[in-house]
Amino acid sequence: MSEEVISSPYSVRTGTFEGPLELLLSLIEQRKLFVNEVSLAEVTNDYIAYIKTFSDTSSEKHIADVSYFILISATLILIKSKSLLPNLSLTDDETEKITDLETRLKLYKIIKSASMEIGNNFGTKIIFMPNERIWSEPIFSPDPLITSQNIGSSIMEVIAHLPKKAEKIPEVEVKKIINIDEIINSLTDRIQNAMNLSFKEFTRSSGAGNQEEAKVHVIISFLAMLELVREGIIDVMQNSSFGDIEINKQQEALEIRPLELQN
Amino acid sequence: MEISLESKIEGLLFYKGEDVSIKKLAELLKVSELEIEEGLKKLETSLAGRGLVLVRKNDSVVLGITSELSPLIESIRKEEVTKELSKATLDTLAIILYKNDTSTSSGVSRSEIDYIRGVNSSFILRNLLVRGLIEKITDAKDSRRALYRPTFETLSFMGITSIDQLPNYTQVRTQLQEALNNQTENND
Amino acid sequence: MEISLESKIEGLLFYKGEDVSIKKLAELLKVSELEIEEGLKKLETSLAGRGLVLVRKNDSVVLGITSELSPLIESIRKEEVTKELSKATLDTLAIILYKNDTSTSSGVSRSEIDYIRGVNSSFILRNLLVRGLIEKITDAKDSRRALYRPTFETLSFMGITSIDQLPNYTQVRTQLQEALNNQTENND
Repeated sequence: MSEEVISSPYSVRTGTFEGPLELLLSLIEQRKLFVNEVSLAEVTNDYIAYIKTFSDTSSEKHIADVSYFILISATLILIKSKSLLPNLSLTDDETEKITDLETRLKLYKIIKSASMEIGNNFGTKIIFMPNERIWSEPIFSPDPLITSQNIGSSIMEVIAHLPKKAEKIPEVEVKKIINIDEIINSLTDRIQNAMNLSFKEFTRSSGAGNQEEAKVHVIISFLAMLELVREGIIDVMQNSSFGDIEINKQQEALEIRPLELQN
Repeated sequence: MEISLESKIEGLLFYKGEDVSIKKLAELLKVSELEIEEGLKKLETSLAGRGLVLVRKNDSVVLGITSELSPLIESIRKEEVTKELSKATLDTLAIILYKNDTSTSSGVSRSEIDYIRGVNSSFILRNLLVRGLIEKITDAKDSRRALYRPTFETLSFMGITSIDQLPNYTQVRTQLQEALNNQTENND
Repeated sequence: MEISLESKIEGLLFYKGEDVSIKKLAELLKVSELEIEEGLKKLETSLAGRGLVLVRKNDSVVLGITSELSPLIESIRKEEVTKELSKATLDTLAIILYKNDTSTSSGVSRSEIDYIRGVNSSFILRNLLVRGLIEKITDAKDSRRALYRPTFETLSFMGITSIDQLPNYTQVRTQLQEALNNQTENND
């Protein structure tokens, strides 16, 4: 996986992607790859690098959609881990998630090209419908339903269904969730203090709040750990399936420095 | 394949739904008035026995429905104006009533109604027009824009002499206006 | 002489100026739905090469003006024609168009759309509804579930008279089905 360390030629521009699938498909297509596990593992780092830009910008659109990107990143990290740690065994649920992501990408790819065709044809040749018209003079034909009271309650219902301004997830929350650098640094610190550290212990001590947050935290911690493995700073061992992962500092790693994930 | 002149005239008249002068047809279709005359003759022939007829009035023509269908059309029309108003129709009427500005006697546009309701309202507006519950006027500020407002008869049917007698008038107007302001922001 | 059924249908659709369901046509013209189907086929034939076209979608039909007159009509229209759709809007519309089953009158649910797009589509769906490019119906199988399907407006903007005339319609539908089948196999 040496090509991942050098600066990626497949740079992604911030703000151009509507959703995680569009981003993923674009990363895969830039490399002229098919949609499968191998290509997904290959684009994981660029995907994460893109997500990281969310915490640097305060774009409202990003923040509203960040959770969708994070959800997909969890599956991507599974795929990536599988490719880095061949012994890693996955649960049925996890395998299904991977297959599901592949399917979604395939569906999205088909829709994407169909959508381009639609865009090319939309409005170029229109079958117009006739002008709105009534054929004879209107005859006033009221309905007993038209009373002040009914009209009043109708309008209240209309108002109840008015579009609300999009609710924003507070920016601080998002930053808290996706700050990968911070987690890497914290992991590095802990390795300096103890030669052995259990992954479960690590994620627990990092203090996550609710369950959802904890899940995301585990994902990101795991990702951070894989990054450190890649950098040759730590070794990981999983003694049994579903067992805890043991983290060891590599003897050769002389200096531990904060890592920049985005090369 | 280029379609024939009579087919072009037919399509154009169908779209317009109102009298169009022969001069205007010639201008729009970029042919001479004589050619239009010939086209109209062919159109008349091809319409024979069909559901539509070409009606000539002096120097104008209009596409109409054959008189043989009059009883049918009359019964459809009757059904249109007597059936109970749907909830969606009542909601639309309510928006037009509350958005109507008595002081400036302006109205509300279709796109504003659509935005407030969250769905397209064209068929509903047609039904309200047919029933004489609302009328269509041209926006004084923009002649291309049509506005809708309640008819005088609707107000008197409801027993109100001015719009602000509607329940929660001021409050409702403020809320509707806020929603429309949001729309403008979102479109930026 | 009694005029033919297809001429009656033509006159009726002309009067309405909006889509009418086959069921409604049968009711108004006092014939069976099967006879209406036959009448529509004959009408389609007699309209070939003419200024009007019959547009069909699910169980409804509407008369429109042939797309060959599109530039002309556009030039005389008062209202501007908005043709710009964002990338996200096009994706959403494509899902609704290609996943729509023409044989049944069902549609696509929001969760199916979100699943393929990977993001929440409610804002885009609302915009499409307001623009009249999609409509919301209730799932016949589950009344709490809303389904979305294309409107006549969408067909008309694409210049087609039925959904299966969409670019690569059959091919895209097959591909979508295959992608879904693969998943089921893998999970077995």
